[in-house]
Amino acid sequence: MKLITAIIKPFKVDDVKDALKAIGIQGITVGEVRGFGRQGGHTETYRGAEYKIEFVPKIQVEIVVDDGAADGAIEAIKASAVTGKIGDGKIWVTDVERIIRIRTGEEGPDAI
Amino acid sequence: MKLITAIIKPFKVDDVKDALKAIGIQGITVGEVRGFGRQGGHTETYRGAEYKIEFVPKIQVEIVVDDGAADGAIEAIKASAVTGKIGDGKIWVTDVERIIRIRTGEEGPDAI
Amino acid sequence: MKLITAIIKPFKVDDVKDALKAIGIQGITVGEVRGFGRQGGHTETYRGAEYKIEFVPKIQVEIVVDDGAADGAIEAIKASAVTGKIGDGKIWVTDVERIIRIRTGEEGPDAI
Amino acid sequence: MRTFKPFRYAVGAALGAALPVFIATGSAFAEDEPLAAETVQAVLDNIWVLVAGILVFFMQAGFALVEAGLTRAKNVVNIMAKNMADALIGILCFLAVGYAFAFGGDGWFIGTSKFFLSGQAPFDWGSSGVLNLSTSTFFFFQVVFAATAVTIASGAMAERTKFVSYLFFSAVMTAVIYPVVVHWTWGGGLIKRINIGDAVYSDFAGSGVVHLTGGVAALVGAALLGPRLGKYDANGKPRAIPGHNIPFAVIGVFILWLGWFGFNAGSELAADSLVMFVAANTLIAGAAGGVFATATVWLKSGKPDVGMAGNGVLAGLVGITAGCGALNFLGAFIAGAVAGIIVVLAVLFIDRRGIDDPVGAVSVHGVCGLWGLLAVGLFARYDDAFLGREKAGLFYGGGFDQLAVQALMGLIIIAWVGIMSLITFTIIKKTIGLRVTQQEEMEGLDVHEHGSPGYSSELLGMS
Amino acid sequence: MRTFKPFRYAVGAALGAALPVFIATGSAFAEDEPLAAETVQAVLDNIWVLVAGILVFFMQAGFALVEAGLTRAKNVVNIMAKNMADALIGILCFLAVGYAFAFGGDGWFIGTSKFFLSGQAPFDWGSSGVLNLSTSTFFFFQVVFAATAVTIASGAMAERTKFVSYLFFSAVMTAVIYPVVVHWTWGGGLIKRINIGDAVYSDFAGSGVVHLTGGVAALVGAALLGPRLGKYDANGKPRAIPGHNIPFAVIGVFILWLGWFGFNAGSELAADSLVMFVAANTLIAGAAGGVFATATVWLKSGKPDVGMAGNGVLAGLVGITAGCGALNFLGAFIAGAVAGIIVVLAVLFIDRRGIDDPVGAVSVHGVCGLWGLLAVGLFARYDDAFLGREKAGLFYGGGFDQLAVQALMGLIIIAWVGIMSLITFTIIKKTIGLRVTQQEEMEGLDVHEHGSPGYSSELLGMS
Amino acid sequence: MRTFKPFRYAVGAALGAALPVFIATGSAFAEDEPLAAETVQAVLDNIWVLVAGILVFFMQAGFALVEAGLTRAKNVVNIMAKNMADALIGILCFLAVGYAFAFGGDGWFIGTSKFFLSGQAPFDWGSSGVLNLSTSTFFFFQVVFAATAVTIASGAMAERTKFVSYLFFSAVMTAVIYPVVVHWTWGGGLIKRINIGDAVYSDFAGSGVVHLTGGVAALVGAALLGPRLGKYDANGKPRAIPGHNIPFAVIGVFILWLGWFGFNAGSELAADSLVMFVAANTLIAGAAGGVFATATVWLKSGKPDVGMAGNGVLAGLVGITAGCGALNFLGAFIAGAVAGIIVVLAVLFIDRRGIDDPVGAVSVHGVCGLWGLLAVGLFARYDDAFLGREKAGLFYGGGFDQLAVQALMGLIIIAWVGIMSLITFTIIKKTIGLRVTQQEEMEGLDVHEHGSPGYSSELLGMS
Ligand SMILES: Nc1ncnc2c1ncn2[C@@H]1O[C@H](COP(=O)(O)OP(=O)(O)O)[C@@H](O)[C@H]1O
Ligand SMILES: Nc1ncnc2c1ncn2[C@@H]1O[C@H](COP(=O)(O)OP(=O)(O)O)[C@@H](O)[C@H]1O
Ligand SMILES: Nc1ncnc2c1ncn2[C@@H]1O[C@H](COP(=O)(O)OP(=O)(O)O)[C@@H](O)[C@H]1O
Repeated sequence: MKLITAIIKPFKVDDVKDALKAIGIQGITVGEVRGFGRQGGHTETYRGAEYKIEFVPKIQVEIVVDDGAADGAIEAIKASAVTGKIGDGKIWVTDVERIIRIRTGEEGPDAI
Repeated sequence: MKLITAIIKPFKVDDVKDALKAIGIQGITVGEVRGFGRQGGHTETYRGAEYKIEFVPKIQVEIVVDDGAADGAIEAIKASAVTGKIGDGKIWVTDVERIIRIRTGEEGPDAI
Repeated sequence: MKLITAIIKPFKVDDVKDALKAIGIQGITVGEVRGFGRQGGHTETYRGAEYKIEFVPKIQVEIVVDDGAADGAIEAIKASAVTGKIGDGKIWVTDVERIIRIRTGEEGPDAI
Repeated sequence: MRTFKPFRYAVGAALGAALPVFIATGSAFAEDEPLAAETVQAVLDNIWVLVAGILVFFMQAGFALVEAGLTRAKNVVNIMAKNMADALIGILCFLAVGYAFAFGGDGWFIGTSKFFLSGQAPFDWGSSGVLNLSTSTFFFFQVVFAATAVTIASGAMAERTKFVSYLFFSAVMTAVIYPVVVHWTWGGGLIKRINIGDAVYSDFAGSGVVHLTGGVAALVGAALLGPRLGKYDANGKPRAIPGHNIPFAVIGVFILWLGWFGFNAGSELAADSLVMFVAANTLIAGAAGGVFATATVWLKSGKPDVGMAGNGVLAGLVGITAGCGALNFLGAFIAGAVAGIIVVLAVLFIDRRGIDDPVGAVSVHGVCGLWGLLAVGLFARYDDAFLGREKAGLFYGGGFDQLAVQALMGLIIIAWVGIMSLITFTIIKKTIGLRVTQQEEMEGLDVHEHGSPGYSSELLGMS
Repeated sequence: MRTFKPFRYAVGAALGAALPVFIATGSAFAEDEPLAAETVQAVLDNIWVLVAGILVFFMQAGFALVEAGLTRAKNVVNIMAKNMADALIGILCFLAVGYAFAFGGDGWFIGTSKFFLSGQAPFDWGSSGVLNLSTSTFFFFQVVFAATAVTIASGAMAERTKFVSYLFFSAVMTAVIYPVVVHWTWGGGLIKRINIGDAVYSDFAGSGVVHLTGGVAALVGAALLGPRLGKYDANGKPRAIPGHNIPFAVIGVFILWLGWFGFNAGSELAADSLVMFVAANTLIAGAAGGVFATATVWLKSGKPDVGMAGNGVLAGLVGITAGCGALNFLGAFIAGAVAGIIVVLAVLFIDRRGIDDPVGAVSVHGVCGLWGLLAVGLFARYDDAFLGREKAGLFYGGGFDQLAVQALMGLIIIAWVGIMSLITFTIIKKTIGLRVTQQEEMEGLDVHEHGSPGYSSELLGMS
Repeated sequence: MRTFKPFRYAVGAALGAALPVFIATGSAFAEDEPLAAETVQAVLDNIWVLVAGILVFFMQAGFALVEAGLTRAKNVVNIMAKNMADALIGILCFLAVGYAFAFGGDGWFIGTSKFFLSGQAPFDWGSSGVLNLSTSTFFFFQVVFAATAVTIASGAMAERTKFVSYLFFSAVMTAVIYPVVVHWTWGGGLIKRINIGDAVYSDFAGSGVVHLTGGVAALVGAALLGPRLGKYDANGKPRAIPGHNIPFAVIGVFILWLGWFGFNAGSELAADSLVMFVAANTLIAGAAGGVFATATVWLKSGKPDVGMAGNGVLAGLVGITAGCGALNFLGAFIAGAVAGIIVVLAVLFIDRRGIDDPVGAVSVHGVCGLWGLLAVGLFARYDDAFLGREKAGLFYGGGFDQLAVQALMGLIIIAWVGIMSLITFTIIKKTIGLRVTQQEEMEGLDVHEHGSPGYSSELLGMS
């Protein structure tokens, strides 16, 4: 099984969720993060003084999927999260050795 | 070493922490996330209009443990986080290649 | 490629970011977490009653780097995040199988 | 009565002479002459109207909180800035020309003197030409009303209007649009030419003058702007965009209610026995509005939404504003209760019609403002609202005359404010533009328009 | 004095006739007759009491903020909704029957006339039967007191009470329980039959009538409900459940203090020289309460808890409420200081006894309300609180009579309110239920009872 | 007029005797004697000044919100605690000795009687020695001013001052430093000895007495403390530390403005025709300040910062405080507008000079307080501020005398407050220490100084 982690633009979260649902992904975990990257930050002003915000808000999406489903999920995220503008984010994949559903104790693909 | 990631119900966080402490786990990192899964969301109303909340609040627990301690930790989380109701969450395990304690520079099991 | 995860003290986040930038790391994702560890928590009082806070605020830093850049990144984090006091945090490394830049679809080291 | 501060005596002595008192006030009197009770009454009239005006002023904080509470965190600075700026601009514009247009003479359409309050003795009792009120007192009370009228629109136009465009609108509103409506009613304009049979139009504290006016401008503004991004789904079905801070909204409602006691009871423009009666009516109608709105939304959606309950309180208050002197306690209860029901239905209706009004301003002020005017025609019992006769309401045997004249004037206000707002907003749209860019709207107006967010978290906010 | 709005003149002219003024007010006078100073005084009395009542009304916002601040974010809508709803219901119930039970005649137990204010001339000075106050004025002042009394319980019962059950309780409280206590004291009931020696029970502004009454109901409610989930650990040791917004709590305290000047100084029911003295006492006692509570909690826990400091201010205010006219500045200081110490000890004591009172309402209003009654018996110096004699306090040589009658009446109030609350809450418990389900409590009352959370984050809140 | 509560009649009857009325008030009169209009005027004077004082009291909440909003979440409890504690301490210290130092006789330097208000008849009209005000009224009004003066420094010293040290400073400020300045101006001290030509120093409501005093103390405190950690980068360039809650700051500004109507208009210490004029001036100057500050910051930084707009409003208010009776509407507009510009420049200047004033207190109160004094010298038109002559301002042909005496007294205040603050803070620094530890500052004063955070999240907050 694979853990797919995607860093996306916040306003894309619904699109990504819908795209993943559409291909049958049944579980998603998301969190608020902040990212620093090529997009750079932006300048804000407060009481007449400028300051730089380097970390911009992003959403981190995590899904564990069966090996065979990984490519489809990645494509779905790519397609739904892309705007073509800098800062669209990354997807990375790591290997998952075990997965357990707490409620039932099921393990492996059944637990996803 | 293994990284054990658990997605649990928020009000279970103290129980899980106590269970992990009880078996000798000395470090835990937790974060607020939101999850979408079989549990589904729920309907809220605002100013007389309904809307659907699909992401429900969850806590993400991360612990890095020595290979030998992984099973015990998983059992402890399972036992303490379960309610038997849908939405209890998942536990997944990935392999950790290195771990370092920043303070001392120690590496490997000593750093956990 | 490697995913380097560091749990650091909140006020160290700017130092770590600067250190990573200095060695050419171009992307960082950070999130707010809370940690429990050797540092222990502290006692607070509210309306005259004491209670214990076991989870202290931490920042989780995640960077995906090319295999060759991992050691340098780890050193940079270690050097910039250390205070020598208990609670400085951990760094752990996991293997990343794929990484994709959403904007362009680039894969692998180019996508970092 | 001239007064001295303590050191004054000493100063006088030090300088070796009793310093003459230069300023002549209406109530000035020589020390030997006994003070007339009429003079004390004049002081009391002015003090009360000032205190009432101070309460009305505080409604600015109430509007700011209600609007902030019912919108999103990323636009909270913008909402606050608009609520502050429209007050600032409103005060200065009304001082410069608005007061003159409203009270400078009795042509049917518009006043033409007293610009910049020029030539108005600021101190003397009665110098405003209105009862015992001095120019200062009357100006103070009227200018805080103007600030209230303009601020109504900011809620309906929240989360997508360009800041500078809103400022421009605020200036036009307080300089021209609103003052003309005031002139027609309280300034002695149109009202004198419009009567149906015996019935003279009556709007004691401004259901029409202030609230209908503000509500119509709000409607035009919201319609021209279009809905917020994401407010309607692909099928045009409205989606809820929950407000970010409900406690703010509720505290805002309490502050507005507080201010409303000044708004309504101060509109007597004197300290007499009607004042307390008006305050009691204001209390009763607000309570009835809140209870009936809660019940209505509870029945319709299964939940007692507290934001809607707050809207109901405000609706009840708007509903009694015209008739707060003319209706008895029962009438106040009914006017408030009906307003509470109306507001919920109106919010849901307007939402479905594609007009995006985040805080319900059109429903509360516009729809219930009109209802308030009509309520006088239906339930007027007393002649405390300058109706010219007792029992003018339909249900008290007064026939349809009063109702008709109320409706007529309501329509005239709607037409005037509607057309003028349309012109103003259209000019803005064609020139500087009315709406922020899509990116600004998505990322929030706070950072883009005002430089930084309303809620900064230290952790990752700085570098 | 009848007043005209500006256009009025014009209207009269336009209609070709001076319109007769229909309404007869106590202060009406023909234009030729000189105005009597007594009439102006009557106007002033009513204006002052109205202004004081408006300040008391604003205490609703203060209670809402204090209670919201000291509880958790997931229940903030519920707290706000309860604070708004009990005011709305309280106003209507007190209008319907509460006022009648309180002031409708002088039977020893309960009033029996004036339901719905029927037959009461709303305008005339003195028409309420109380000094110069018109029915409108007196009703206004009394009804905002009723809204205050009922809202006290909401804090103690926070975070676990069913909304509809709380509404039911609010209705009973403002319709029956509270009005009867008012009748006994200010309505001329029991008070006339109970005197010990020369000593007549005295409760100037309601340490007993309002605060003890509210506090006892709060205690019964909190006890019957049981503690919040997680409030006590397995060994029954109390655990801290920190409030989610301390600034709210502190601002709430300031608003309450503001309102208290109306509460205490308005209770003179006239504009005279006692009013300012009462206000000064209110200021001093609040300050003393805050300082001594801060010191006490600092000594006991090592930290100057600001929520407790706020409780101390409120305790000081409750402690001076009965004696604000009878105690001199020194007495006010002592009454406040002692209340500040008491409240901290009481909060800790009640917490340990298994009664979960999230905001300290029982300690502030109940315990210190009783203390306020006793303080009159100890320190009464002046006869401004209708004691019938100067120096009635024990420490001024007045002996034990006053202290005894204060204690006696305190016990009677405790008994009455305790029993009535017990009956009311028990009926609710057996029928609709008093407490939300465990799931609702854990996930928060906001979403479950009111439909949506108090603080919505846009990011992940919508779909 | 003695008043009775309703039951009073009955009690009298029950006891078989009309109870004598013991308390003698200035306005007491036998029932048969007709009431003099002068008496009613005295009541009205006192009622108005009390109401004004109540508004001033409420400024505490405004200061707390502005300061909390412009600082960080981790220190919000501390800010709230300081704002509450300095009011509590201020009230008690001013009661004990401050009032005496300010008003206890007319030595040039300091008052020496009336400690603890001893020997002062609390009720009688005029018993304060100031016009018709009773001791209670005058004390009330003065003590809330003292609480205002002390609270100014808390903002400039925010986020790094030890709580106990701040308490100590508050006591010295309200017991000695501030009362002496009051004595010099309103207490009849220095002011009588300092005049240039005809010109007598004039500070109607306290641009100098309150705001300059508070601002100078704030400056000394902020300078001695040093900047917050991270406020300046390695090169000494200031870095922005954004406030955590902008809506708090804006609502705070509205509350302060509300209170300012009491502050300025109440300073007439009587109910007469100047009161409303002063209120109108206060409205105009605040609006002008806000508009011009917004424009200035917009031009300088490209964004209409709303916190700065709020500072501008406050600057305008401070700028008109001395001249609110002497300047006409145009003068008020100019005084406010100039203050609005000054405050923005001053904030940026002070920031660059290494003085870290998180909320701009030095600029708003100190710099614009001085400006307010000078504005009288420039624009004084009327003699309502006890100037001794009309048209004293330079621009009205009054020459330089008035300007010179204003500047002179401004310098004296700066010297006195500067030196005294320096001594006080230095003693504190050498003994208990002025600043928290680096760790406490980084982790927040809330947990370290007060025990727990201002915003608790349930999720991970408890164990
Ligand atoms: N090497 C990396 N490791 C971890 N997160 C990264 C990395 N590079 C980028 N990110 C995350 O992805 C986000 C977008 O990256 P950015 O470089 O700004 O744009 P793009 O992906 O379009 O090139 C960043 O804000 C950061 O959160
Ligand atoms: N495939 C998945 N990948 C990542 N997170 C998941 C996945 N499936 C479930 N989750 C997380 O676990 C939570 C519980 O899952 P859910 O399907 O609702 O219940 P259960 O685990 O009892 O079947 C979800 O809210 C989500 O946060
Ligand atoms: N085994 C672990 N797994 C996950 N996170 C850990 C682990 N051990 C420590 N941490 C994280 O690192 C933080 C610091 O660890 P701690 O033991 O307090 O200090 P130190 O790293 O200096 O020994 C903890 O608060 C926690 O967030």
